[in-house]
Amino acid sequence: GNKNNNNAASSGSPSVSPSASASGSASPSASDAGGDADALKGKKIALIMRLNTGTFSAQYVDGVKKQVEKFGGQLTVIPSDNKLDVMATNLDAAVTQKYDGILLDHGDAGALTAGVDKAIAAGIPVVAFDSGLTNAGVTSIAQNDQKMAEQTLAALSKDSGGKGSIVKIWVAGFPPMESRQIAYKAFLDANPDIKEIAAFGTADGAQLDAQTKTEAILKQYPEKGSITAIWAAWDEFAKGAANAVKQAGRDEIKIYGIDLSDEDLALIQDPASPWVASAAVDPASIGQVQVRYLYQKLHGDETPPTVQLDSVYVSRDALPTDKKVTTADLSQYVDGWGASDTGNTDYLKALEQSVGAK
Amino acid sequence: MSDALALAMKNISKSFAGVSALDGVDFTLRPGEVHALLGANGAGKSTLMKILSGAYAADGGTIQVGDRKLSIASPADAKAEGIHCVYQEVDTSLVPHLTVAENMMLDRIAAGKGPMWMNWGAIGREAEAVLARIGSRIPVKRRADELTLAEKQIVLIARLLVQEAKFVILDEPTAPLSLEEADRLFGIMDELKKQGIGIVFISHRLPEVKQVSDRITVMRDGKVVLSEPASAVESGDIVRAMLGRSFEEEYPKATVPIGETLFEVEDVAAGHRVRGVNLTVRRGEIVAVVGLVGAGKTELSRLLFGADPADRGKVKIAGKKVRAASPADAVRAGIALVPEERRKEGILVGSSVLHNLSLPILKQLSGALGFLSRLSERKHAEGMVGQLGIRTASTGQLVGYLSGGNQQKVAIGKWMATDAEVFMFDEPTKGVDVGAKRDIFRIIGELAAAGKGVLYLTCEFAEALGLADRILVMCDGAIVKEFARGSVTMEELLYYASAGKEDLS
Amino acid sequence: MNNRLLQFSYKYGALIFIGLVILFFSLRNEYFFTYSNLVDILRSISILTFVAIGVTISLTVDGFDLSVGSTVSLTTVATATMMIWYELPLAVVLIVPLIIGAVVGLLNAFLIVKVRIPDLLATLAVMYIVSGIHKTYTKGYSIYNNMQFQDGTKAPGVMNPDFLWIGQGKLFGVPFPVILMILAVIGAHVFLKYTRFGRQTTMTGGNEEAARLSGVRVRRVRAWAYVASGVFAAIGGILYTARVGSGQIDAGAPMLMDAVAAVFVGYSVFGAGRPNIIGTFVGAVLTGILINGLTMLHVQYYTTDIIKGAVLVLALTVTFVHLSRRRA
Amino acid sequence: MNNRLLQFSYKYGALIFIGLVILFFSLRNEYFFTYSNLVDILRSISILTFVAIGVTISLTVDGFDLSVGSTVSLTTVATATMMIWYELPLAVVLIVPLIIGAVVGLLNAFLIVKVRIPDLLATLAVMYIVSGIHKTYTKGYSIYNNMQFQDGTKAPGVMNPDFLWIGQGKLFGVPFPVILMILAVIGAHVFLKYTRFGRQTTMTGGNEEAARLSGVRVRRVRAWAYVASGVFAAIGGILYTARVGSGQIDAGAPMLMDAVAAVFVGYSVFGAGRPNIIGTFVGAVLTGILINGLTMLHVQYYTTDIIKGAVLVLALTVTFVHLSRRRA
Ligand SMILES: Nc1ncnc2c1ncn2[C@@H]1O[C@H](COP(=O)(O)OP(=O)(O)OP(=O)(O)O)[C@@H](O)[C@H]1O
Ligand SMILES: Nc1ncnc2c1ncn2[C@@H]1O[C@H](COP(=O)(O)OP(=O)(O)OP(=O)(O)O)[C@@H](O)[C@H]1O
Ligand SMILES: [Mg+2]
Ligand SMILES: [Mg+2]
Repeated sequence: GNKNNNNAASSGSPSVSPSASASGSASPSASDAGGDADALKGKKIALIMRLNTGTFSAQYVDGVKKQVEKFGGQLTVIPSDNKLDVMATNLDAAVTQKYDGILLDHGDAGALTAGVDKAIAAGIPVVAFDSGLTNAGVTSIAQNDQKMAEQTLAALSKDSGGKGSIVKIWVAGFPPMESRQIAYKAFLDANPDIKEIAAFGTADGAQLDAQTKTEAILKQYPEKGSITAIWAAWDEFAKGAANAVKQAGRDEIKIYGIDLSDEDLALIQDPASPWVASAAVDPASIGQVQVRYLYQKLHGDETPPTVQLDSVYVSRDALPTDKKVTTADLSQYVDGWGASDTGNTDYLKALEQSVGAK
Repeated sequence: MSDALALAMKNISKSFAGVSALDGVDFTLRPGEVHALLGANGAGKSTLMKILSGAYAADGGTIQVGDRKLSIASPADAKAEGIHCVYQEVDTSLVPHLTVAENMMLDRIAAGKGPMWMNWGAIGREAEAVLARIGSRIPVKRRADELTLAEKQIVLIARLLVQEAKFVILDEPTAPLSLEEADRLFGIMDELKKQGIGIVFISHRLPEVKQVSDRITVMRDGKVVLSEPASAVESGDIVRAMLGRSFEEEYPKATVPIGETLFEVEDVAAGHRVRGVNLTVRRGEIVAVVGLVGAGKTELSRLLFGADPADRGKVKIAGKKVRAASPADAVRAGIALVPEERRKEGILVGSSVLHNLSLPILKQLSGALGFLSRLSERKHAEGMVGQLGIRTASTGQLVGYLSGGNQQKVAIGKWMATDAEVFMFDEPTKGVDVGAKRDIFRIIGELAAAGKGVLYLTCEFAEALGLADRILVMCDGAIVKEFARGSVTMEELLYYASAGKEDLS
Repeated sequence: MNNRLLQFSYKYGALIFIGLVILFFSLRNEYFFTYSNLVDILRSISILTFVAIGVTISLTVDGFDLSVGSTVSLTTVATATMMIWYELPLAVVLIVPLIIGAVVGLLNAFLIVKVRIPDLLATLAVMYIVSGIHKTYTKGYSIYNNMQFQDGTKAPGVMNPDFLWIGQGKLFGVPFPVILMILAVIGAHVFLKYTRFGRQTTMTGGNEEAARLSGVRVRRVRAWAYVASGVFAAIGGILYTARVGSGQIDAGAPMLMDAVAAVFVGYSVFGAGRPNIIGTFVGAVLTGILINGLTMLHVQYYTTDIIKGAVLVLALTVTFVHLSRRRA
Repeated sequence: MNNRLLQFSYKYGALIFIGLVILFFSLRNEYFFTYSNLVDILRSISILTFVAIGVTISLTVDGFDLSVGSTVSLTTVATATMMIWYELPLAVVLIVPLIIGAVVGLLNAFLIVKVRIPDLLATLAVMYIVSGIHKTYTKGYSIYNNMQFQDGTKAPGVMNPDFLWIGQGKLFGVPFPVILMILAVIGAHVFLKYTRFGRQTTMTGGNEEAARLSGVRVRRVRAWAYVASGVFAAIGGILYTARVGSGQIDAGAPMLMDAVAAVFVGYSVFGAGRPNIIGTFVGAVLTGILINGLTMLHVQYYTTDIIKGAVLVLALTVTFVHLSRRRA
């Protein structure tokens, strides 16, 4: 699961197109790339995370780690067990311990602003993902949660012919969830023929809880067709709901989720699974992009205050039936997935080559 | 000593869950007197005193000093009136991890009087001074849980001296004390008496009661049945009043043929508490181990039973060596122990009579796959209840609700159906009334007659003299003397128990 | 109050309460009281019940086992990795978690019985250790069919369909986990109540020293209770994996408190005032009914928490007001 | 083993262990033993320490308070909503949470002291209730500056900067929460050790019956202990909000076990074998040092859990092996 705060940062400010930002900063010529590359090698990078469980997080960390290694750096992952105070502390500690650069994953502006200012004052560049930070000098990367919600809801509406009864699985308390709720509400308002017949969800034991409660709702609406679809605002919910629907044999119900990990992709590909589509940003490429911007800052470049990563809609129809796809090769089937060149520059490419050569 | 200052309880009644424990009891305590309160187990003595000291609330009746009515709803109220109590169970009155000094000052700290801040230096000095007054040198900084039972008792009495007590209740204070220590206590009581303090003295030991008290009140079944000046009553009257019938103290040991050697103990030792004990018990024989409190009897029995680890020593039953690393091993080898701390160790107060009685013989009562036969379990329990005369509403009754003597019978009864050959009894009559006592002696006699070996550990010399075929005197962790039945007097036993090895000249 | 009435309310209060709750939900929703919904409820509590039986057994010997939640987590990922990473045969997949549960139980028993660390402290420490181990083992990843490794390779295995049947299949129209659960409840109840070893267990919990001096090998009894607790948690973990079809990280963490709550509600069943298997089962059923019924009434999950807490208070109040009256 | 050595290890083992841990980390990382890092560590444990002091006080009267975590959560959102939803003045924002904490404590006290529900059961029920209340109150939303409501409107307020200073500001170069924490530790310690009421509290925990018979109003003392526990948790909640600058849902949930662990490590400090304030503080410091130091050594976070558990076992082993030797 991923939690960010778009309200303060991304939604308000116009999103910077990746290509624009990349070209804006990619000034150095290839010739001095070699010298730059040496200066950028051997950096100590800290990745401070609010929460590190589940496949989504694991893949994101993986993306960050690989990219840092490609740049010849050394990454320390510092998770905070979903405790914001611990996260703030970890940030302070990273400043004290003089890391060369700091990456933030999720969190909350209130908790991190002071620490980030301290880092910047100490000359340590900070790039944040889904943290809602607006400090001067920070680059905030965000995925567009409202758009992800809109994409899946639009598909739901299309598949159901613009009418039907749906179940929402969602939980408040996490900024990205709350953004998705805004899109959901707008969607219901715009589609009077689509009715919400039940809504539930909890973050505590999310998957099993969603499964148990979906079972209850299926029993309450036993006739085939009485439930058109289930909209799960988080893949953990979708997994649970998919189990319940599948085991109840209610193959007419379709499930739409948000966020995508390899685990989820396998489920979506399974023709027997009711989970048909999801919208997401590739977790690994989020990490990759984040690291690139950090290295731009290390290089001394001006970087944009916000970078909006557009989400991609992934449905079963788009996926092959003959082989298992993973997020790594999903780009072959879904446009705009993975292979993002956002934030890349010539000297970074050179750096990668120079590290790779050894 | 006018009655105007006397403490009077009038028409007190109290019942527990519908069962009447006190029924219209009158009781008066004058300043400067020792008033003995006697009665069989469960007569209601402790309950009456707990009402007086505010631990229980009475259902009806009044308490007054002279004409002034007191309202005692809590221990604090009682203390405000100068009424203090040393309860039967000393451990209920001490805080184990606090120091002696602090335990002595407990009431003062609790009362909310005196300074807000604790001055540990001053408290320690005061505590030392008070202890010195009663001739004790217990270090005031020692933790209460490191004290011996007698030392704990002294701390509690010292606590009374710290207070401005007018009336003092001593609930069976001598039960855990040796004669010597009891004598010292009587000295302290005299001291209190001279200061005009009235004392309620509860005890099951009639001789000492006659020795120290001015007045005697006897209760039976929650009622007062006798209240006279001490000089006006004889022991016989008291016992009759307690039991509602006449009673001759008897030790029903039939002479049974003594068989071959059954139980051999060689050089068993543990630390400084048990220092190399040797003894034998033959079939049909009752061997008493007597000694003052703290002589090491309990510890010895626990070592033989495998309840505590021994440093060294050998134990044989019928010539076969026993390695008792745990009570379970001892039980398998044929040893049974009725421990001293009945409620904590002898029985499970929260379980039924049935379950208590069947615990050591579950194996016999269970069939294939370890399933218990409910029928034979019930039959066994009912048989035992009849055989031992356990007074209980049903076998399903929780043992905690039985009276002390009947609890003890359960603690003994659970061993009766085991294959035990050697029975050890550690102070089985402690806090047991005379009626139940006789039943217990009878059971022990029957065991001997059945060819079992009995080791009877006690600090009641009279019991040993009456019951045992042989008496071993234990002092300071070692057996110092051995006597055959009838070849020794109470005085000799006392001498060896307190003085040790030197021969009487 | 009338004494007979009080006595009655004390013994049957919890059961009557459940009856009323069922009645209420049935009146409010026609689909609540249907065979398939009731069976669903039972299936939904099957994992919880296993964990709670373990907690009941350890509480029976007066030992609180805080480590059951992390044992569920560990066995969940262990089961999943054995199939997905190593493609081991079903028998192994089923036996190894049980062994793991027993080992965790033995570790608890060792610390509590040998080293004599108080139960709450020891099992809290073990909880941390086990929880750390299971995350270290999977490096924080959830385990799913043909999962992707960090190095780009894929796991060879998928969940064994026979295995999934344990969590999802039916026998005679009854979900298999429900059958397992009922067998476990009956088995544990009969064991504690009608066998020698079970009796020794309850007696040890009643007064350890007195039981020891009656010849019961109390250390062994207490050790077995923790082992049983671990093994039941492990069964819970197996069922969990079979039910959700993957090995989720930290799956068991929320289960500890729910299991404890079920056991505590069980205190009030038949006025026992102590841990007992039937009571625990009733407590688990009540939990399941509340979640199912309230979901059908579209009550938000957080409100469910309040209701759960209030029910717990109610049940406990009836029991303990009565118990303390009897004592006074 | 040499008896003196054993005695020594028992009394000072935990402290020496911490010393060694500090030495180890200092040698391995140049930044560890710097003023700013050590101060960071202290600040990181300030919230935990407040919660743990509360747990210590309730454990002192032999009552386990499982509801502290949810009290932290409730006070956190209460504090945040008062500023963000209602723009109330600072004084109110600070006082109301304390009252809430006291009320939760009173509820616990009522159930335990009056209704006589055992502590674990009662506080578990209250934990559910309070946790449900705090989520129902915010409908499950976290509270942040000018937050967006479901109906599209925005909250009028932001966090008061003076309020944030409580969690983030410094006084004489020392973070304010650290100062508060030190004051609280000293205050609670002095209170329990050197005041009459404090001694009554310890006495009640040591032997309730003895205390009662000495005239201590034990019910009142126990009630106050739960109230204190609630109030300390509330202070923890206030600090939490001030530190993170928003009102997070369920913020306190993970704090329960961490606080309990700190208190338990504290059992072994000076060989007390029971809850004590100084020990609790040492336990909290150890937690902070381990997390900080291990992170610097690039130890994976899940391994940290294992180490935390192992340290707990070690500390407890030293204490309880000794205690049981003394007893035997
Ligand atoms: N808390 C209680 N609950 C129920 N019954 C009680 C309670 N305390 C005492 N009783 C009962 O009240 C009666 C009187 O008991 P009490 O302890 O006053 O006797 P006692 O004369 O002190 O006996 P002993 O010589 O054994 O100390 C007994 O039948 C006892 O079982
Ligand atoms: N756990 C212990 N720690 C320290 N000293 C002990 C312990 N248990 C017993 N003692 C001491 O060892 C000595 C022997 O005690 P024991 O209980 O065996 O004596 P006893 O003759 O049975 O007396 P009692 O009549 O009190 O049972 C006493 O001085 C006692 O205080
Ligand atoms: Mg008595
Ligand atoms: Mg003895």
